[in-house]
Amino acid sequence: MPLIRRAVWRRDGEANVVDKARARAEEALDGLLFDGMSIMAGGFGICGVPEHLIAVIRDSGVRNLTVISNNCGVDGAALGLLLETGQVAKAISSYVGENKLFAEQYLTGKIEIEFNPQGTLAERIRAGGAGIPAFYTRTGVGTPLAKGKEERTFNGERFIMETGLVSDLSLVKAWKGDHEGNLVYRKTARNFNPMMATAGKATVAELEHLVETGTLGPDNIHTPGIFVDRVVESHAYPKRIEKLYTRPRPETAGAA
Amino acid sequence: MPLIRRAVWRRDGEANVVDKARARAEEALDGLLFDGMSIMAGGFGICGVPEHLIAVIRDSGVRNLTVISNNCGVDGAALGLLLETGQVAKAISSYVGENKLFAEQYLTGKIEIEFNPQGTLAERIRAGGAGIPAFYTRTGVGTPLAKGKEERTFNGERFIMETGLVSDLSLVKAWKGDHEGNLVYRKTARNFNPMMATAGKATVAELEHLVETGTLGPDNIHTPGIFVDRVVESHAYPKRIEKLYTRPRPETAGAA
Amino acid sequence: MAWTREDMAMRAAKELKDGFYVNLGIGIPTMVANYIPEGVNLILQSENGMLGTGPFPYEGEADPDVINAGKQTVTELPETSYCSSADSFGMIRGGHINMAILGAMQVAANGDLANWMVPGKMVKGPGGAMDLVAGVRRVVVVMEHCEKTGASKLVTECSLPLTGANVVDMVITELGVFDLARGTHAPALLELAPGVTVEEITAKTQFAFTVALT
Amino acid sequence: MAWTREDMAMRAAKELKDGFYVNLGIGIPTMVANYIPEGVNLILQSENGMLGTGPFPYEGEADPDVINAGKQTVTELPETSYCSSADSFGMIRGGHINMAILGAMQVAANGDLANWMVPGKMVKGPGGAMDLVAGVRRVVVVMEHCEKTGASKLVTECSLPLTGANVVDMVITELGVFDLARGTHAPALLELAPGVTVEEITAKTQFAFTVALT
Repeated sequence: MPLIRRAVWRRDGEANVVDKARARAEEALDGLLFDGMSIMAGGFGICGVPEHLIAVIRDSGVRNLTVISNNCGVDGAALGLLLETGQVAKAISSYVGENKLFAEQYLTGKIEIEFNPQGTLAERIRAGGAGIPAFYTRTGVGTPLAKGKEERTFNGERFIMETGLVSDLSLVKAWKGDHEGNLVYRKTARNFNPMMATAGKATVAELEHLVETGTLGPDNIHTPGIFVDRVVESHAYPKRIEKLYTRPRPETAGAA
Repeated sequence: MPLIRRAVWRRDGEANVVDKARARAEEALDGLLFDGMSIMAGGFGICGVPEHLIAVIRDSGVRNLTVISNNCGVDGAALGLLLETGQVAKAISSYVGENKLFAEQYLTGKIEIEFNPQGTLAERIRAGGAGIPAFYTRTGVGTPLAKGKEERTFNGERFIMETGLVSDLSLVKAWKGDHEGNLVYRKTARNFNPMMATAGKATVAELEHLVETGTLGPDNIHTPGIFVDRVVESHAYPKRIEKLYTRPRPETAGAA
Repeated sequence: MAWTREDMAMRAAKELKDGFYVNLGIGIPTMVANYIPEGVNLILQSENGMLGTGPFPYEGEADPDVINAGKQTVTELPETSYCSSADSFGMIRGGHINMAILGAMQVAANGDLANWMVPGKMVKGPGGAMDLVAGVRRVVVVMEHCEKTGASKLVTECSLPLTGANVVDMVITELGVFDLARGTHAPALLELAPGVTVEEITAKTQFAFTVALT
Repeated sequence: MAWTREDMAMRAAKELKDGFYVNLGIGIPTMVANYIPEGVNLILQSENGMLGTGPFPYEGEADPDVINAGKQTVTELPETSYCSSADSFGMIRGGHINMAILGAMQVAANGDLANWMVPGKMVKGPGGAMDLVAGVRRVVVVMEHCEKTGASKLVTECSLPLTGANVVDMVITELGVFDLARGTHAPALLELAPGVTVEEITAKTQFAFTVALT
């Protein structure tokens, strides 16, 4: 990937901006896809998923993928798209409850699943991005997911060792991003995206809004640009809701 | 400590606010200090240091302290205050270069120092707060700081094991905080404060500004209130600078 | 005569204490939020990265970016903050959450809990449940006493794959309340639902227990 | 005739490549920022939690909350972001920083580096140096060739406590430039400062090296 960045010191703050932004999702993934690769994709259910980038992967036809994602989306959306086309060989996930196709492919042996506890998965990805090859956790001790993992006692308590995870490519979904790749997520759409951004050999971010560099607020940036190679603004965001729950508005609209 | 929080679900967003705020630094530390305790204090040099809380500790006369802090401040400021009074028995730090008294007490055996690489110290504190008893890092491999630490190979590379750190009390310095204990740090005054907030059995935050709950912006909170037991607004903040470097303003005030 | 689902939620709510940070699982545990006692002020955590989870939105006001761990649309409160999944599970694993209330398929006398898979049948994955039972300071299970087949879910030893070993502090079913104390002592029956007898609950409970009705 | 400090900084700056994220140590390394070649766009990291470090402030405009890892007051740029020390060292340890340029007390033929203490004399602590040499992809040392006593700082084996083992890629002194390649091959002399001879640099260098002047 060409890495194009800014001059920052000599020019008294007046930097010559060069740009990580790409005009189309296809461009943002150009040259980054290959058979047998590992791909991390942010999202929790269908919230905070880089859906346009995933569609590009589907259309590319790249195969034999290992996908690392908390869920594999739902039938027909998010990573569910890549299940339909049979592009996924293995998934590292914590939960596949809302995806019949996933469960079916698993039970029939068409796809391998490595189940991780959700917090362990999140921490493994953070560790991978932060150069930590392994860490210990109490999560999963005494369960089938501890099988084959080293167990060790610290201060009289049992822990198991988990390893860091990295990917060939991380796809993240941000609310706003600038031309340097600084990212801000929105509400619970943050979820796995920040850690995945740090753990990709290449990281591409799909943005709802591409903004001018310098407008995000330096104290408010969730993912610094150093972790992001390319960004692309994706239009058409009629966001879907997986489980709409509401309550009736009170008759008397009082203090609420 | 009394933990007083808000009702959040039943009342349609109109919560009955109860308050982690204390009027004075002495109140904020009331009942939390004892001889032989461990104290984490945020800050890098004299930037982002909970100085008023440290002054309360000095005045309390509590002794035989283990302090965990990147630096031990400078002579006469920050944790330097506790060195002058001989209250510190041991320090876990990465750097004591700007503190003559510290170096002197160390060389004469009056104080024990456990040196940690700065990044290892930061990660040990994060691990402590996140329930991770130990992790592996390549930092320090082959150096004297690896002595006595387990070495292990992952993917052909050498790593050493480091353990998580917690404290009896963590003191952090924030720019803004609300009555629930949500905190926001300002610029490089953030440094070690966020991790230390998570690693204290009790955590007290010194604020430049106490603000109304609900005004910090839920996407911008650096330390969620769950980690903070008490907050106190400290007035009188003529911040000091350790090393003032400037450059002359250009004659022609052009594009800059 | 046994407790309804609402009664069970109400009973679980009595376990909540002022100042708690609490994680509620899906199903009956979610309903516990409707019965928080007066004077108990607490904050709900959703492990997908929301601290300070509010009620369901009014009709027409749902925000697709504001969901709880059950993927239900919820709302923000003044004290709400969002964080990454890594930071959220740092709260959980690090012992910062006071209580988790969750469902189960089986609970054993020694505090073992199974709720994430039925081999060969149901594969959903553990989600955040393994982290919650391992990291939260007090774990309360709310569940039906028996399976549809009639088999007791309060078992001598879990036959299903474990979610956590020695993790359950208390079990609340439609028939009563047991103190499991994470297996540090034998199960103790603390309460009976109205009209339920010790004989009836004994017949429907696989594990042995002491009776310590209060 | 040997290089001045400015010359050394200028020579080190030639190692910088377009798109790099770079950490600069205290002293001559800091001066490297003044000599970034035209067309090389990069971002400076300060390990205390600032990505996108700008120049010193104008007189009267220093912000006590904006300092670099040397505790000097600096300024913000449009692309600047701040983070915690844990996140900052995640960047470093995780291999996200392309180059570190730093000073040293001793550098050995095998790429070992010592710069954090002199037993019994100088105790400053490692600061971030151990993390930087262990985690950054390419490590360039800029230092005086000899101590004031005349002893070479380019040694067969470090006598001082190590900061890192097999970590140095290149050494630049006032006399010349060596490729150390982290000890994967013998040191190679790549360049000589004007007027410096191979004989002179050999006399002042403890370790053996090949001559590969370009």
